[in-house]
Amino acid sequence: MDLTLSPSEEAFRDELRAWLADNHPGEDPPDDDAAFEHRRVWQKKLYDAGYAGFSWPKEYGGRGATLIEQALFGEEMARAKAPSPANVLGMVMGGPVVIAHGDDTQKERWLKPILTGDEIWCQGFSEPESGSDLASLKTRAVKSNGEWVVTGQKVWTTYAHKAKWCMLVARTDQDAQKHAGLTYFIMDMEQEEVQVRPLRQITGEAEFNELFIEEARIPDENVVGGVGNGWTVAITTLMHERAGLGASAAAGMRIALNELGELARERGVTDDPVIRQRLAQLAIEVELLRLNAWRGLTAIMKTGIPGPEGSVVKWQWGELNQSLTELAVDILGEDGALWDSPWTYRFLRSRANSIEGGTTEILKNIVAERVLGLPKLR
Amino acid sequence: MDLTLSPSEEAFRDELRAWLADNHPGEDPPDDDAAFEHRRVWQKKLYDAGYAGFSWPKEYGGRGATLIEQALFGEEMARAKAPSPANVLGMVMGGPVVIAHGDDTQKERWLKPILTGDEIWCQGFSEPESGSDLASLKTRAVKSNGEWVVTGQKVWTTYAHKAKWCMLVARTDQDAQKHAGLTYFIMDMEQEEVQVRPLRQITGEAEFNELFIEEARIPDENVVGGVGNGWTVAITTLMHERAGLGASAAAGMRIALNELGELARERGVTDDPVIRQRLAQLAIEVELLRLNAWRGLTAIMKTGIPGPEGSVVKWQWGELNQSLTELAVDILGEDGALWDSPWTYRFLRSRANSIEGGTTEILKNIVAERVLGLPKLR
Amino acid sequence: MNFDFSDDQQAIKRTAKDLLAARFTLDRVRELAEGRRYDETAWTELCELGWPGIFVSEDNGGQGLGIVELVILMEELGYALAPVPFLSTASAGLALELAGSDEQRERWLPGISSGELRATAGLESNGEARLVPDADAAELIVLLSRDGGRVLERSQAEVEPLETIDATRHFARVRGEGGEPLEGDTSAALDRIVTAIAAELTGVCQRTMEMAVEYARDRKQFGRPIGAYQAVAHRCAQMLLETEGARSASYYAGWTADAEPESMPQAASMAKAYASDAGWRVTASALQVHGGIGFTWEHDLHFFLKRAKADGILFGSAGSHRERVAELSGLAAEPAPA
Amino acid sequence: MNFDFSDDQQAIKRTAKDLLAARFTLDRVRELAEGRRYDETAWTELCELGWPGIFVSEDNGGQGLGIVELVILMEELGYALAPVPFLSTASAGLALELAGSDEQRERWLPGISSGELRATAGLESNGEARLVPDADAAELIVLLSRDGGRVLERSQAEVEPLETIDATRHFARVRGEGGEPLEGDTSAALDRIVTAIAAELTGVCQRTMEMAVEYARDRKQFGRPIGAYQAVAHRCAQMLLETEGARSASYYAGWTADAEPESMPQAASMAKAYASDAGWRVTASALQVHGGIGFTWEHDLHFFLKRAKADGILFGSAGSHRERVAELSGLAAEPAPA
Repeated sequence: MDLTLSPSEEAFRDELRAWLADNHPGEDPPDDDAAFEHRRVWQKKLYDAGYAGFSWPKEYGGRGATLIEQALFGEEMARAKAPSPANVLGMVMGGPVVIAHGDDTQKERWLKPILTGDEIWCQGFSEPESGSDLASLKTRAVKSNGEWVVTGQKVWTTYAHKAKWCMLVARTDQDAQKHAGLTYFIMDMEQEEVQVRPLRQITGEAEFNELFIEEARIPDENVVGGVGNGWTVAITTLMHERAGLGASAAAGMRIALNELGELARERGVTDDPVIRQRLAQLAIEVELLRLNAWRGLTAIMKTGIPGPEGSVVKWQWGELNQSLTELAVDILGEDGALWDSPWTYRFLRSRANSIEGGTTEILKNIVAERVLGLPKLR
Repeated sequence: MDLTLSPSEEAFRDELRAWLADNHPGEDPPDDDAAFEHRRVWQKKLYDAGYAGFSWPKEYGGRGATLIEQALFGEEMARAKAPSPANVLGMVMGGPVVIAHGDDTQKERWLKPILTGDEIWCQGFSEPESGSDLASLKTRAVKSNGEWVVTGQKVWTTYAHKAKWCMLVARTDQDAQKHAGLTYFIMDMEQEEVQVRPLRQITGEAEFNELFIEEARIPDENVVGGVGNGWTVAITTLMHERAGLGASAAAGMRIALNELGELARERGVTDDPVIRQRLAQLAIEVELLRLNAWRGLTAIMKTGIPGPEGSVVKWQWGELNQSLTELAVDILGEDGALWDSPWTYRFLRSRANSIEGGTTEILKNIVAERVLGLPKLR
Repeated sequence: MNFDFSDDQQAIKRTAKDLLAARFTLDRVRELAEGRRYDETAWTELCELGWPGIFVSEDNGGQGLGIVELVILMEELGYALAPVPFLSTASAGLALELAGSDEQRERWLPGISSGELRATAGLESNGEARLVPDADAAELIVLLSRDGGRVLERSQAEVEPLETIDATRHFARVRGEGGEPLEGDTSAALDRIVTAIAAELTGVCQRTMEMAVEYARDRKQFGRPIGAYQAVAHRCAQMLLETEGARSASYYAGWTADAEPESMPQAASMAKAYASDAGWRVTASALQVHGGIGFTWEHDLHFFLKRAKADGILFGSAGSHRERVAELSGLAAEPAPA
Repeated sequence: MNFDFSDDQQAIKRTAKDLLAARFTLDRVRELAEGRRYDETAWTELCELGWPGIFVSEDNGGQGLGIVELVILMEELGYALAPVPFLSTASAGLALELAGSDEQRERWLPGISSGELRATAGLESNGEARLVPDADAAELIVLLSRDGGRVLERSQAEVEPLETIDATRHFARVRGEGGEPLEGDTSAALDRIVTAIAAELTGVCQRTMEMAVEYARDRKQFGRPIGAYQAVAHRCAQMLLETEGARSASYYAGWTADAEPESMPQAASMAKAYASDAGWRVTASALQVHGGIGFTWEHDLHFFLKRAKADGILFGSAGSHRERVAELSGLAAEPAPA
């Protein structure tokens, strides 16, 4: 057991930290379009410095970083409060899927513009009728004259209005068993048959979109992983998403905790024993999130496979962020009701943490079945 | 809405309170057998004063009390910390079942000795393999020469070693659907074919017993409610058990809360804000238990039927008693680990509150299905 | 001993429910909330029915009914999430009715009861009231604390309108010197105000529980209604437990106000503490049951969730009312001197 | 960066697990607990293996290993619920190792490391230590507080044996004047002791979680294993979360003791606070999963449940360690002067 960084890891972290100090783009501007441009510029800057697609193999333009380096990268980005780069979904999900399941032509076509940010990617998995139940997707793709004609509706799609490509899972075989009839496509968003409607949240923002797809066209060469294998390909995507979460989520929570401590001092409640107990409990849980994430990483390094541990970290993080923002709003007293307060925003936003990226109920199912080996739930 | 007592209700309560002040038998002696005799004497005293079988119709030797009077009776008994009379199961479950489902001969034979305490009753529902799942009972009764021959095992039987009669549910039809093949018997405990083994609990006591039944005999006239109707008869018993719980459980919790306040004062922790918040929360929940119980009673008076509300009160009481005794043990600090402390006993004993008389999981199922109308759980 | 409403009270409840359902469909509530407006027409109608003065004596233009009747109206207003200035008006009325002199009551209560005088009340602490409903539109602002109160004309008050999370109600921050003192029992007034808020929270809980249960019956995942999964079903059962708890607590507090005032201070703080927690937990649970759709602006749930949070904060948090319960109950009192 | 044990540490863990499983079947644990006895033969064997001195320097008869190795042993001792006087002996050893003078270490540590000297340590407050493991059988009793400590011979101490809920461990209350002062860092010793207890709680959590999961797989109700119901399955998932949390916290605290002592005070209190809560919640949850059978004396679960509760109390409750985290973390510190 050695929880210190090796000299080379430390050198990497210091280099990155210094680079971030010099190159941090500042906060997003308030306007949505401007914010997006800001993040696109940031993406390009990361690319130019060799930090985009950090975990990708070198042959595909990445840096072939170790898991530790990836975790450090996530931590440092969170620590510096760097904005998320415009093409985060392309880098975290799209690229890895193409690398794992795509053919050479696909890799040649898609990978580089993901890293440069020239082509933004979005994700089209969820549908209104199938939230947690991915296998019940209804969006249909029918082959006609060598191309696929797609009709359906998708939801919770980030940056859909900015995206060139959409990772789309659609049903290509109506008769097959639920999982079996799905196929993974890369759909061109630049066609009129795909309409994007922003989806406003309870916070007032529209982070997400709905997609209305009416006979959109996808050429056959945009199928990834073969027709009928969409389920397997999609699961790979989601596993990558959850496994990478830990260290940077923990670093983000550490920052939030410090901000909360600052708030408690400002409001003069630091000698209230009830507040102290709650703050300390949060401090403990933030630390445990970090330690659990690193323990998970050690396990992955040993086995080579991201396991179900990512589900525990995601679940833990969601509950923790909800408790933390609840305490902030409690400390604010009557000001906790103010709409324009950053803490109130975070408090409301946190209600999605137990839903997005796998509901807590589904994550507990996964832990029960796959970690503990309990019988499949009925 | 009138939450005061009517003059006649108040008179009844005052009379009972005065009687209890004069006749309270004192605490149970420590020895188990002596404690039982103490409770048997107490039963007789209640009978002589006309308080035994208080809710039973007058024609069967009861007092035909209103629901309000029954609730007041429970409150006053709890308030006075009166011991539970020796034949409580006979009075709360056995008698009402015989009155509701028995024939005249059965009523003639069994009811009076229940009230006097001359014949103690126990309950044989649960089995090791069927805790919450009553319909899966395995104890078998086979008819042979006009009598029933019973073989099986029962568990969680209070006072089995003192009882003359056992309310026994056994399977009389192996081929019928689970619920359908059950029959409700009154079994004579005074036969060698029934062996009683005390079941020690984590508190060190043996409140309960196991019954080992090896070809015990039950005459046909001891079937209650008809062969094959055991399920319905048993459910009546359980509904009566839960409906009656509210007011006296709330009164008991009120006393426990006061004792907890006393403990907090003794230990000098009443100015600790964390303790104050926990005490206040308990005070609120104790009050709500009382109010919910009375609201439930109002509903029963209106509809005439004990509804599923009893499940809410039972669930609420179990959680509340667990929280209350946990706070007591926390206040005790290092003395909370002492085996001979009454609070430690109550703390350990409270772990059964979410299991006995319907597990919290089952009670929540009942609330979800029967109160909220959610689909049957699978 | 009877926990049921009288026939008259039941009639009030039924009428209120039906009327509010007709005037405040969820589409209408949304329209008003998004415009940050009240429904003045409906408000006039409620005033004509005598709602603002329901607990005010007939001599002063009220209906001469009790706090139980106020509790009934508040529960239904919460259930409907009606954007009308009822709470502010009733709070001012309670302050004057309980803590005002005869002269003050005669001067102001008739206007408040008829709805002609716009008035409100807020909890003052350290020289300001940080969250006062409808203060910007009020002609009369009552600032209350447990120790006393005073009545300010609008012109005497510095009023800063606030945009809060609860778009179905308007708020402002109020400062101001002077005003006319209220020399009666302001604590009694505050107890009634928080009881009213607890009742409103009960209605909010009831409504969002119904929404969650309905959704859990309809929404299918993995081939069956999500309400058939214990994780969802038990969550709904917990919502019922807390909703019924808030209801018992606010009904009881209302009853003590009318029939057993010596029990009211504790009953009121118990109701506000419990209902504040329940309000947040039940509405947040309803959101979780709904999943993603519950997090969207286009679903109506969030208006209730935000009302619940704001109500929980208003006139004292759960924690502050628990502290008051600890005091009043004598549970955490110092040991008596030996 | 590597959270895994070294090969040597893994060997220690494996050996400990196998040995304890062989010596302490649950039947054997029950027999000892019901007789309120320790297994002296097995204890001699553990002493011969050098367990009591695992962290003691070789010069003083120990193995010269670290706190991580102690954590490994404690976790396995908790998992096995082995009734042996290990915690008391190790606590005394830690107190002397960390807070003793060279002379004191040389005088006592060799005997403690070999098991020849029976010793213990307790947390003193207001002139007494209310819960000291194995004090009655100890020749040497160390009383510790955050400010200092002292070593008493058995004859100097007033020892009152206690019967506690934890039948697998013996306790006594200790008072006594005088003794030989410990002038070193008693706080560092206490940090290591509570880390050891957190590790033991991790083992207790792990074992009872395994028991619950196994039961949930086997036990059928309504025609299927109870582990197929979400209420049970999600409860088990929660047990995993808390067990892994206790493990991360105690491993980390152990590592800081050896490699980053400046982080140890906070890490130790975090571990004790979290593991104390987790210990109780996980074991109580395991009981609930078992239903009635889990409440019987004849089932082994309650021995673990009671150990968890006693461990949670020993050397400071969760609440008191959280308060220490609040202090040490600087989170709840007063604002720096402007």
